[in-house]
Amino acid sequence: MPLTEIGRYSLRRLEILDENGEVDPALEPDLSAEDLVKLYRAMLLAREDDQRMFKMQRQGRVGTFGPNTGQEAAVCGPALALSPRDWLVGSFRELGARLMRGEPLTHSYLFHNGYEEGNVFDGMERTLPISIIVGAQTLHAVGIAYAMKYRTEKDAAVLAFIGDGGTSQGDFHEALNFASVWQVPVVFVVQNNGWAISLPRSRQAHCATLAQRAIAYDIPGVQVDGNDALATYSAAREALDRARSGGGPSLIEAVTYRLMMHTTADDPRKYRTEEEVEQWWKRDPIPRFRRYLESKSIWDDAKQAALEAGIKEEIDEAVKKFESMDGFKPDAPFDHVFGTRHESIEEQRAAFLANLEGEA
Amino acid sequence: MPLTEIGRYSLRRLEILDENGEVDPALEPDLSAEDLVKLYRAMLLAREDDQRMFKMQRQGRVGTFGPNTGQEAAVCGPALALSPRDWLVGSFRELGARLMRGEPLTHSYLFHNGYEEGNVFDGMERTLPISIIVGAQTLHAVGIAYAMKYRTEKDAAVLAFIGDGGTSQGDFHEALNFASVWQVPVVFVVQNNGWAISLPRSRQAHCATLAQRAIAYDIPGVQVDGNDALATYSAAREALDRARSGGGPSLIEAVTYRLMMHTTADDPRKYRTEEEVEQWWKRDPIPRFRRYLESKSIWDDAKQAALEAGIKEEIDEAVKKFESMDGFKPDAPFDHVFGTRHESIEEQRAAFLANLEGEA
Amino acid sequence: MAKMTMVQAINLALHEEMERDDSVIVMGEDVGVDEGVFRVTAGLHEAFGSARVLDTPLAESGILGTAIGMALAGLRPVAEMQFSGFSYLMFPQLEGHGSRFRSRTQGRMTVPLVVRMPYGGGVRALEHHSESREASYAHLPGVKVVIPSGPRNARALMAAAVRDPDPVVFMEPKRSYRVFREEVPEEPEIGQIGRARIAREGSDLTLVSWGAMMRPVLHAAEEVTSSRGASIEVIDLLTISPLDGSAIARSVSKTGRCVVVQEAPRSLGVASEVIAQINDRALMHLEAPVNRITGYDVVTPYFGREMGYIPGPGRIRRGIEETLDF
Amino acid sequence: MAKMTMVQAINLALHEEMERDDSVIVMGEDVGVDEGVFRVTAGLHEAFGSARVLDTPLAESGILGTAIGMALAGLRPVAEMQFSGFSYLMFPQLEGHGSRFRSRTQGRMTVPLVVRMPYGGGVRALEHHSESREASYAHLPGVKVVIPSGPRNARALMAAAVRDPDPVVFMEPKRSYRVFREEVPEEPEIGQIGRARIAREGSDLTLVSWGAMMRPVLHAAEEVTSSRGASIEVIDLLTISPLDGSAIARSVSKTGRCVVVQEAPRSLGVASEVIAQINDRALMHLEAPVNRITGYDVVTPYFGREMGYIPGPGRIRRGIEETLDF
Ligand SMILES: Cc1ncc(C[n+]2csc(CCOP(=O)(O)OP(=O)(O)O)c2C)c(N)n1
Ligand SMILES: Cc1ncc(C[n+]2csc(CCOP(=O)(O)OP(=O)(O)O)c2C)c(N)n1
Ligand SMILES: [Mg+2]
Ligand SMILES: [Mg+2]
Repeated sequence: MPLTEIGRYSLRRLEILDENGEVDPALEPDLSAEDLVKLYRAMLLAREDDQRMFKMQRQGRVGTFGPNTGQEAAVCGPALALSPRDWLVGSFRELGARLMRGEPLTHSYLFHNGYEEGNVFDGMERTLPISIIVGAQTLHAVGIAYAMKYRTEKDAAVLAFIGDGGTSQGDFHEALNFASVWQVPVVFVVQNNGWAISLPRSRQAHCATLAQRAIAYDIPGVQVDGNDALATYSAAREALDRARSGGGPSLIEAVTYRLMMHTTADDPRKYRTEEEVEQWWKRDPIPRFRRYLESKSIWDDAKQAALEAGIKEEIDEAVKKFESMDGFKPDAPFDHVFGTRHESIEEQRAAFLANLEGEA
Repeated sequence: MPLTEIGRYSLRRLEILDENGEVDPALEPDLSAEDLVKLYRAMLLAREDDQRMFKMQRQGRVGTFGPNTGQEAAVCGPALALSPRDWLVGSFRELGARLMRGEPLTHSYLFHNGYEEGNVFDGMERTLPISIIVGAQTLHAVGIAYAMKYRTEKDAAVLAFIGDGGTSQGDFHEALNFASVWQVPVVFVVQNNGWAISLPRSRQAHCATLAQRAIAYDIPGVQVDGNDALATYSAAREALDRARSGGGPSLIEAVTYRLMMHTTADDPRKYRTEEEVEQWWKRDPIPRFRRYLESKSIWDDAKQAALEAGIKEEIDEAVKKFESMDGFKPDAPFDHVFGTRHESIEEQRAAFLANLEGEA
Repeated sequence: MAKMTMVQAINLALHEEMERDDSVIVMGEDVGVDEGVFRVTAGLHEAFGSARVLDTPLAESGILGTAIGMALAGLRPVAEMQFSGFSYLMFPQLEGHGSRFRSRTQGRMTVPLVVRMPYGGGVRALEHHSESREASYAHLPGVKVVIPSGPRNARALMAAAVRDPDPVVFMEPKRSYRVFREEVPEEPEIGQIGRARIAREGSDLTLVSWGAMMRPVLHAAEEVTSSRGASIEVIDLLTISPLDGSAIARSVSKTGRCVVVQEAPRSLGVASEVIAQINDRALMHLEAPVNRITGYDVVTPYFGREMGYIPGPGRIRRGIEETLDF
Repeated sequence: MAKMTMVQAINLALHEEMERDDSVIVMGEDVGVDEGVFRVTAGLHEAFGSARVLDTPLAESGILGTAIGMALAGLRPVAEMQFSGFSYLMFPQLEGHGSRFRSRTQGRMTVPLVVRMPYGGGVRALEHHSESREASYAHLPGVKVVIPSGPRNARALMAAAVRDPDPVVFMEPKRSYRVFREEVPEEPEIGQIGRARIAREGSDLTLVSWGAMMRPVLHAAEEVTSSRGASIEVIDLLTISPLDGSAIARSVSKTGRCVVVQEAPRSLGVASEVIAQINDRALMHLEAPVNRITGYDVVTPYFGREMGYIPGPGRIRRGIEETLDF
């Protein structure tokens, strides 16, 4: 059918640091050695903590959790671009970013052991807790960004994470639409890790990329190599800067891979091949970043050894601290159902406590 | 940021019959005189029935309804492309299409007077009733299309309507995504009539067109002049043919205008100017189609007079028939809550009937 | 003092609260320039502008989801659902997040917001425009559900809801929007969420209801009083959750007889909970079964049939008489 | 006869129904290749292929909305919600459409589908994975809500649900998925939706419950019987809507005492409706208030605290004793 062209769109992909640690100098971000090491440390800490939690889970010392192994660059790169005045609105697979925001290691143990206390820490004001209902958090991010715009808060923005599976949810569409209509400072990062439990990305959505969803809302969108921490940082940095200066929302698709199981309750051998996983281990974001640091002479084996030892010690201590915690107030849920006092709740608290005594 | 281009998209708009009734011969669809007259008659009937219902509503003879005046081409053009084996899944502003599917005139009076009987007619099997929850029906359309594919029903497809406001709903996104992942035979027509009650299209969505939403799902999308019945027919015809032959879903944005109020309960003077409405009256789909018919020597004043008289008579009779209807079974809701018999429902029916007697 | 309809009274409360506190913002479909399809937000857009009186895209989950974000960031959004029949689209946001941030963070993050929605039948509206589904919200821990019955309490409770630290579902009986006027004091009044009101004192029977049913209920109470001299106490629940069980129990302990009138379908409605509360707190005072007069467990009929399905004064009166005669 | 877990028994019913009728299809997140996160759909993908055992995108409204379309077009979809905590996303589709097509078209268009969902606590799962919110669905006219309690009735009721002409919400108590086995007959059994079951006969007290609570309930009944020789009748509701009120009333009329045990929060739960039914049908037989032993009206705690919030055998036993001693 011959017709008039009324729109033309282009989509791009950003890669800076390749699988061998070679950097494209034209695209290399201007990061201080300190920041680079901070980013590297964050990725390694997230990896090591994941591995420790995995062991603890297998020993029955924490409950089910979803490892972020393999996705450290997709998570920590954007988090490095955050200022304390920005908000972080995560889903459930951004351990690295949470730790960078000041969440203590103990807290993910607590959370995954069934305690709300795991969500509560000093400095949490602009970091939302883990959000389990897939997709819902993206709307909270847009609302927060609206509040910033309403209060004419300058130089701050919201960074929101979601998975490739999450892009199928209606809430994600509504979030993108509200954000673009309102032109509020929010950056959406889709961690496309190839899978939503057992569903491969290709059957989650028919589009060639998830970044092209941005076109539907006329907002900037880009795909990045999600295992390239320089690319994830740069893309997020650019989008956050734009957002902070009134340029509205953006969408970043970070193409990465979940190297471990969906959660510790999952067995990925049921739905994917060892070969596929092998291929992705070769693209592991951490060794390539180490090679980059080494090539810049910021890093060497001694520093690596010291870092590993330091991280191990930090985790050991956190685990010890966590395992000595007790005194979880049994009737805390009654304290926090409402911010006001109600007779019916207090009556039920009394019944609950009386029953506890009955059990004792 | 210099990057690799990984995608390139183009969007087009189709116009065939302009506001003056001039046709682009290269694009003119190959429709028989009979079909052209059928389409014209359908548009005129929808218009006249709207006007009659409006009067009846003002006289308290039917309840609130949403007129389709101005949108007849957006509605009837695609409906002309339907075969009886196709499904029609409408929203609430497709009177013309419903009538073309064999719904009697009486039925919209019944429906808008508060009777489910308005949804029940011979030949209704593949025409879903009016759907009021904005957006929801698009998912039903995809499910029906899936059933067709599952049953390898050939040469049939589903045509689904939604409004510009409806595109903001999560369900619409989920429908487009499921349809594209499943590659099922469904065609979505967005009747972009410029307004969702008081919200202009420009504040409903930030994108320049609604057709570009198709890019997000890698499905064919096109914008058409929604007041050009040849364009709406042609675009729907092409998309339905593609769907019927296994080519999957499509999205059509028909740009039209709601010339009257949102519903009879609405006062559009609160939110839009007379001038805007005037402008759009000039683009009225019906006179331009009449001029086209005349230019093809299919039509003349005598035929017009006969058609108008015929339509008036048809509507008169339908109104008379509707107004003589009675005997609406008071306890019908108890008959249709479940397809199985349940004691609790029958107990409540008995109480209901006893109460009716008490009132008498 | 001025005589006002419920629409005007809620509108007054919104004006007052927005003037008092610039963190209060109003949002929803058509609440701005159009002033709401029922004109509840009349004048707000003009007075406070489009950043505080926000016409949103047509997406209820989007409205509540972003309102939750705003509340987390320190605003106090008052979000409108155009009709309660569309509000289920935001149920997941309310159930999953609005109601949980406080407990999830042990009080460190809170969601002070109001979701307003017209609900209930009797206005000859299309499908999905006349349901009464307050029970679905009242079963959610962490959410308060308020249902005013008249202009004065609507204004006071709306002010309370806006100032409340928790998410409040504020259900407005649309049938009562304009049918009567009441004196509403000049000075702001702040209602108390969680408290029922004795709308009429009496000693022979307790009549419990809420929302639009209060009008036929009070009418029936008058009728029975004048026809046979029975003394009927009427309780207007006002808050559905948390329910004021002790107010109900006190009255029933005194009267020994109770009729509950509910517009919603019968099973699992608020009337069931009222009966359960009486069972828990005052069963041994009952001289007759509690009589629940409710809608039926059928899909809400289109409006041609709806009036037979909503309790009316005749049915309520007969119910009272049966219970008195038991 | 074979001893099976509930997971195996539901799986058996799905195999049988799919073999019997090629309009039955299974759909949801991870139900295909992965065979469901609880393996309820084990073997189906292999046996029936990916057009009948359909891994869907991650969108619950999409799943139910398309299932409704399929049902309208003659299929019988069995849609899984991975956990009931995510099912509210499809509540609008069920409330607005699944439950209404029959009444909307006076029986000309129907929606025969099943929505399966694991629900309830006690498995140390993350937030949103342990709620018990059956009341939200049971308050919807036009929807049936079935909750099996053991392998045998689960298999029979699943077969009935698949064959039922209406939308059936089939809530599977995940805590009972694998903890015990039961003999399940070779031949298909078809349960009866709408009927409660006397799980244990008795004459001194009626104990009413459903789902995962049936295990501690039966345990407590045994204990009290052996400790003090009381004869306890136990009713397993099996269908929550439409509720078998007359079965409850018959039993309570006989025993005069009743305890209802519910995992869900207290207010507006199914226990309230059970009490209301007793009020309507058997109040004058009661020798004590009905004792409702329920969860509390707090946001479901994370699993570190959940066990204190779910009724356990001790609390149930004490409840029975109190009611016997009243
Ligand atoms: C609304 C909702 N549906 C289902 C689930 C169960 N679930 C948890 S994670 C997950 C897959 C998520 O995939 P994706 O968004 O790609 O994130 P990833 O797990 O890969 O990080 C599913 C289905 C959920 N948490 N929320
Ligand atoms: C889910 C939902 N929300 C709100 C409404 C109320 N409502 C009815 S029509 C309408 C506007 C629809 O706009 P659009 O989709 O553009 O269709 P149009 O009315 O212009 O034909 C609104 C808000 C509804 N019916 N359903
Ligand atoms: Mg993923
Ligand atoms: Mg429109």
